Amino acid sequence: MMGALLAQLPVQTPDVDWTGLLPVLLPSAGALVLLMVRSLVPSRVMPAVLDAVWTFAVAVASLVSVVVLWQRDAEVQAFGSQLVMDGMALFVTAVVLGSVALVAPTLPRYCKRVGVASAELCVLILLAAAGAVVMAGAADLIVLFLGLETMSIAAYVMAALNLRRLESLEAGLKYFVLGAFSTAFLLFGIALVYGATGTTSLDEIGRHLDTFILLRDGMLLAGSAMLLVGLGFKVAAAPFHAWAPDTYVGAPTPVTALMASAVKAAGFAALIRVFVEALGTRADDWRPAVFALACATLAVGSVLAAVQSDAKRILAYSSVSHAGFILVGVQAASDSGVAAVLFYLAVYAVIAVGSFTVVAVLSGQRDDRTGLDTLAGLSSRRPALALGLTILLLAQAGVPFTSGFVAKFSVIAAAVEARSYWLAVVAMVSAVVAAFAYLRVVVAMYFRDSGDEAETAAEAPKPAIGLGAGAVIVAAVLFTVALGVVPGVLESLTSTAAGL
Amino acid sequence: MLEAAWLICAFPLAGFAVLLALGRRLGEPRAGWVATLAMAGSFVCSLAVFASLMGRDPAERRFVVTLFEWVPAGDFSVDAGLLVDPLSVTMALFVTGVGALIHLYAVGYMHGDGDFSKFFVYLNLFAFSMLVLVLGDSLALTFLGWEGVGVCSYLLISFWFTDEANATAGKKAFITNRVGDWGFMLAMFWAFGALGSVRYLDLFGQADSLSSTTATAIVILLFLGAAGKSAQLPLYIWLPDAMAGPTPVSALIHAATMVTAGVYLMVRVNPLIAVADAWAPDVIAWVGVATALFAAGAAMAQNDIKKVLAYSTISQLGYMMLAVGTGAYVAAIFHMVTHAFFKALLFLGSGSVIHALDGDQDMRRYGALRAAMPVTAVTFIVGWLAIAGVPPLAGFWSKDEILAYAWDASPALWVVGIVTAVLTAFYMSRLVFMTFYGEARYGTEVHPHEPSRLMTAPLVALAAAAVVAGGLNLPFTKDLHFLGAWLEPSLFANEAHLSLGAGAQWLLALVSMAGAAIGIAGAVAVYLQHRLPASRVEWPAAARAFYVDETWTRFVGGPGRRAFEGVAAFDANVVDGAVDGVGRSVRAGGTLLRRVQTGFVRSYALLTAAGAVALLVWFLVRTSF
Amino acid sequence: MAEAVFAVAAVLMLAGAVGVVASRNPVHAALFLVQTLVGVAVLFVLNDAHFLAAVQVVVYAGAIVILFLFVIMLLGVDKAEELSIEPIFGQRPLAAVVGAALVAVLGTVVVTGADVLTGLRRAGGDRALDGDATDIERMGRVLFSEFAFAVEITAALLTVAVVGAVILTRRASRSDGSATADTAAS
Amino acid sequence: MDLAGLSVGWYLALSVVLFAIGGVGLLVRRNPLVMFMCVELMLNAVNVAFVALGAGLNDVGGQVAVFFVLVVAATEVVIGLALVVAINRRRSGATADDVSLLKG
Repeated sequence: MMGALLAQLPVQTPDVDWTGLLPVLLPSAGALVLLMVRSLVPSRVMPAVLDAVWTFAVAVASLVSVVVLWQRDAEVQAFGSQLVMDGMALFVTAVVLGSVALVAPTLPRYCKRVGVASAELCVLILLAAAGAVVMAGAADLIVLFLGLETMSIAAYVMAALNLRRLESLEAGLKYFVLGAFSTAFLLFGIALVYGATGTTSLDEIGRHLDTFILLRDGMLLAGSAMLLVGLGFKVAAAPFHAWAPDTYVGAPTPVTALMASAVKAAGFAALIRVFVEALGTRADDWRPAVFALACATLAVGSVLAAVQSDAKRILAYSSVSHAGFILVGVQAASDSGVAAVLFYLAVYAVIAVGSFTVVAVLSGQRDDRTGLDTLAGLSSRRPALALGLTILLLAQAGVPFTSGFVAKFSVIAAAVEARSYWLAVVAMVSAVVAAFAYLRVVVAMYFRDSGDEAETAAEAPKPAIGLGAGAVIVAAVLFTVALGVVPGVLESLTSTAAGL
Repeated sequence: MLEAAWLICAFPLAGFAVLLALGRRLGEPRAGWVATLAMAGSFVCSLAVFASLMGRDPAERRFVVTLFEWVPAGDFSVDAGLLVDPLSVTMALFVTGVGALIHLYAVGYMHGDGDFSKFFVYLNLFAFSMLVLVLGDSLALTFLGWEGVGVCSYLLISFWFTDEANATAGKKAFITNRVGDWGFMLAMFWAFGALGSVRYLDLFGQADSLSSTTATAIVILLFLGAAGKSAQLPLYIWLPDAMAGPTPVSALIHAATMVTAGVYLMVRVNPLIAVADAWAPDVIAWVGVATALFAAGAAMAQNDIKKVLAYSTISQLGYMMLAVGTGAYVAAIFHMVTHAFFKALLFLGSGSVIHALDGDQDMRRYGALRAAMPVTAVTFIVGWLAIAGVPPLAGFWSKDEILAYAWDASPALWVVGIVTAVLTAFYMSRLVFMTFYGEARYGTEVHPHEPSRLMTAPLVALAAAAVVAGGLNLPFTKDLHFLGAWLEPSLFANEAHLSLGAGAQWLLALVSMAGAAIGIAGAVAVYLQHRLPASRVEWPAAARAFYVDETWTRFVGGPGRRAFEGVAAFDANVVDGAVDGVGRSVRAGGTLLRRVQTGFVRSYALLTAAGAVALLVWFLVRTSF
Repeated sequence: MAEAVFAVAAVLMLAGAVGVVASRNPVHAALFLVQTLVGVAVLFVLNDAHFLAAVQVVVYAGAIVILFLFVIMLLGVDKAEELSIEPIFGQRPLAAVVGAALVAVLGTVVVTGADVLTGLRRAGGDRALDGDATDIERMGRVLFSEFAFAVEITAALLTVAVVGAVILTRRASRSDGSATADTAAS
Repeated sequence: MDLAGLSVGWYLALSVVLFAIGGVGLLVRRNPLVMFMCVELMLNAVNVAFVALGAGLNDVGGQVAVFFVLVVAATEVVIGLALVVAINRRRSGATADDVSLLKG
């Protein structure tokens, strides 16, 4: 009946694989349902906890759909040729949804304490996740752009969501202004690439460049440069990183966790889609540019992390330096590079959510107590929490027996395989410098006695962790350590996803 | 039995796991016993593996036990496997043997400490990591153990972390080692890039196909890593500070085992050194001998008993590197083994002394402890004579062998080596005289006493080893070269051959004996006689005859002391300063970069736009018009 | 004829753009923006994009600029901005350099690369501009076939915008006690 | 499809100039509302480029892209203005330079 109706239409609508669409459909539908229920049901009937429970449930359900799709073992044309859920898309989708599932349990207590509207936050998180998934699966520059905007606009709002804190509004504004600015660059890039190849479909761009040798490739290359600006901004690659530390510090901490995990993962997925896959034949042109970005990012991230005195800001800059490491994998422009990038993304997403959750637990009533002095003597007040954060930080430093080591190892191995020895050197030197930053946090927790000022804090009740946040931290630490010992489980997944 | 070589690593790991789970419940002293038993079990396994390796034909004494696939990163797949060969088994034997004794000692030493069980958790984890380092069949696995021992060292140095200095020392060790580590990692990746594998046997099999430049680069980078771990110039600075940790840790990690890892690594990769340009081993030899001399000089000016031993360790490690650089791999391992015995002995002895004097480490407040602690004194004196190079104790034989090879390579190396030997004898004698002889300078409220049997038993065992270990590798005839013959399969015929005749060797040995004698005599003159002004008054002629004495006194009190203090000051200011300088320049760079992060959104936009222009310009360069 | 229209539209557009950047009063800037938008619409017409030209005028010049003016009035920020001072050192010269460099680099590439396009496009289909279908029909067909998914995503995008705007403009007054403490602090 | 005698290059050059003016405007203006207008200028430059390139390629794709850019521009304006309203609640008349608590 429906089919007959459709056949009469003058337009041929594309084929839709509804199962393949589930990873996008579930989060967006979940968001809409939550929005509707929240606006109809009075809040005294429906406790705020349910928002987070619902978000968690939706994320898990979407993850299940990802697993089902993964079993299919073939590329899924989810919506015509516009959304393709291949191995990489599914893996990044899993990272995005996994980050959402990890952040959700920490929300109820946080929102209550800080006074952030939890329903709207959850709606935005789910919609941002949907956007991120679209980015990961996009097979067309227009779709990629729309997914990116859905995710980014939700992220701008979420960054500013702690309306009572001026820093949060500032974070939102900075992120927004610079985001809009870089979006203009990205769009100009899309226009130029479209002009040079006659299409916005990534597949066709790739095919076009494979079959034709452009006599004049200026437009294509200028377009790639602009695309690199726009996507480099999203992943916070220097010199397009300047928003990241300020926004990370100002935004509500769970949102920061999502920005470091899901948003970053989606950004890198787009970077791989556009550069490694569509523009793969022009790798010789863009690799040196990514090389320079990676070097700058590593240097800026690690050096600036080492001189901060605020735990959240240290983590923010370290996130920049991690972006540098992941760029090292992108720069390799090979399947093993992609596999390494995916591995790093998954590992870092978990570490980031874990570390920022610890910060969120300690951040106090206004979500602004994040200086190193608040961590002073944490080892005696909350030994388990201190140990957890220490492990996560060691993982960020790339100490063996943690997942961070294997992640760094594999991106650097990919770089060496691609003969980028100097990049490997820079990466390792920056890892040494960044170790300073992580050590400062550890030293603050273990070796610094809480001074007179913090004495009152010690007398005050210990920071309440809460069941949700506690479970998330434990899960993150376990994941980090387990992968450090037996990374093979995840490595085989990333290799499959990267088509190795 | 060879297939069960994994048991060597499994025992300390099991000990670690048990203590981690139940340590607090087991409490003191049971937690210590569990840890010690784990080490003893590991030692027994090592012995069994050793025996079954002995039972094989020398050419077949190389065996890889594959455990599981560790990092399957594309082509970069790394299996976790154990390489059982004479070299690794030798290392495993003395790591587990000396380790077990030190564990035993620590049961007594850590008595009453609030974190008794935690200490043994770390100690067993350290032993496990060290054994992974030694037995790993690839650079990657060795690196894993390498990092593991680094972390444990860090944890143990700052074990009593309530003390700010300890925390700083731990940090220093961590950072300095990271510097060396990236050398190691780069070497590893380079090797992989060149040969497609990081497994030792693959590397060695294809070493000949390497270009000499690549081999040189790999060797130098590995040496950078080794210099960090084995405390060579200029990366040694963490080791003296590391003495902040409990004394058994100093004995186990910072004297006997971990710090020798760098030497082990260099010996392990001898086929690569053989392919490298000739200047690479020369660099190793000269860095080694310079470290040896420098640290010996610094040791002369120390008053902290553990600092003297720390510098002495650095100095001895320098000898080992000298041996590596001159191709005397057997001598390097030989000295490593003998050094493990006598230095562990000296550290444990100093621990007993510190224990007896309620934690005081300043030798100026020691003296005349011989009577109060006879066992410690006797064993300590054995250790002293061994390190000073007095025949027939172990140190004499191993040091002599190194010096012979040094002479063979370049007499200049030998001269520096022998000067170091004189200084070594001098400062060690000074240590012994100030501690066990002279008059008591400690307060009346202190009552030094012999520690418990638990602590003296390991001392006696180590002293016995320090006496007889020279027998492992006697120079007289080829048949007595036990260690050399045993290690041969691991050295791939890369061992240098001495061109010296027997007579020349005897002569060199005599010179070094004379050196030891001069050193000890000097110390006697300075630190024993001049403490007895009465006797001087009685023998004015003798005092005149002791012109040497006055010279020494004046030299040591005047220019000599200034020189040594200069060395110490150089250490404190320039070298520490260089490390701090790296930190400072990072800080300065950070401060500069922070200025870019103005907080103004428009500045950030400008940065973004400038970046965009830069990228566009780059792509424009690549454009074909 | 077309050249003349192009020239007029271009001048209109660029003058408007300069006006946006240079006018001290935000209300004037918004009006200059309308001028630019209309200029762009004329360029669309020149390229036979009649539908887009209409949308440009209705949505952009109509709705969006009105929204701008609305907020300017709502916040009472229609005061003139002091443009002679630049608090950030070096911002203006650097901005000028970057802007000039952008024009130079992009201009070179774009102008020399423009004739790459000739003959690049595959013939026919719904997408060709020279078919018999009208401008609106052509676009409708492509939007609802090839780009159907993109259209669907805009739904999510607009939802985000609505939810975001509602949250952000709502007064932060969930718990009165903390809200007063907050105002006191600021 | 004839281009009315004008090559695509002219449109593109115009678009580049408009883009640069918008970009420079964002860098030099302090009023956040004017900064958003400058972003609109940049987006319009992109639109001009898309339409011109589409015409040059004889392809409707450029116009379709413009359609989506319009949607995105509208949402961005909505969110941007909402942010400005929220900030003005806390600090009325705040310029972009005033909002610089976070730095370093």
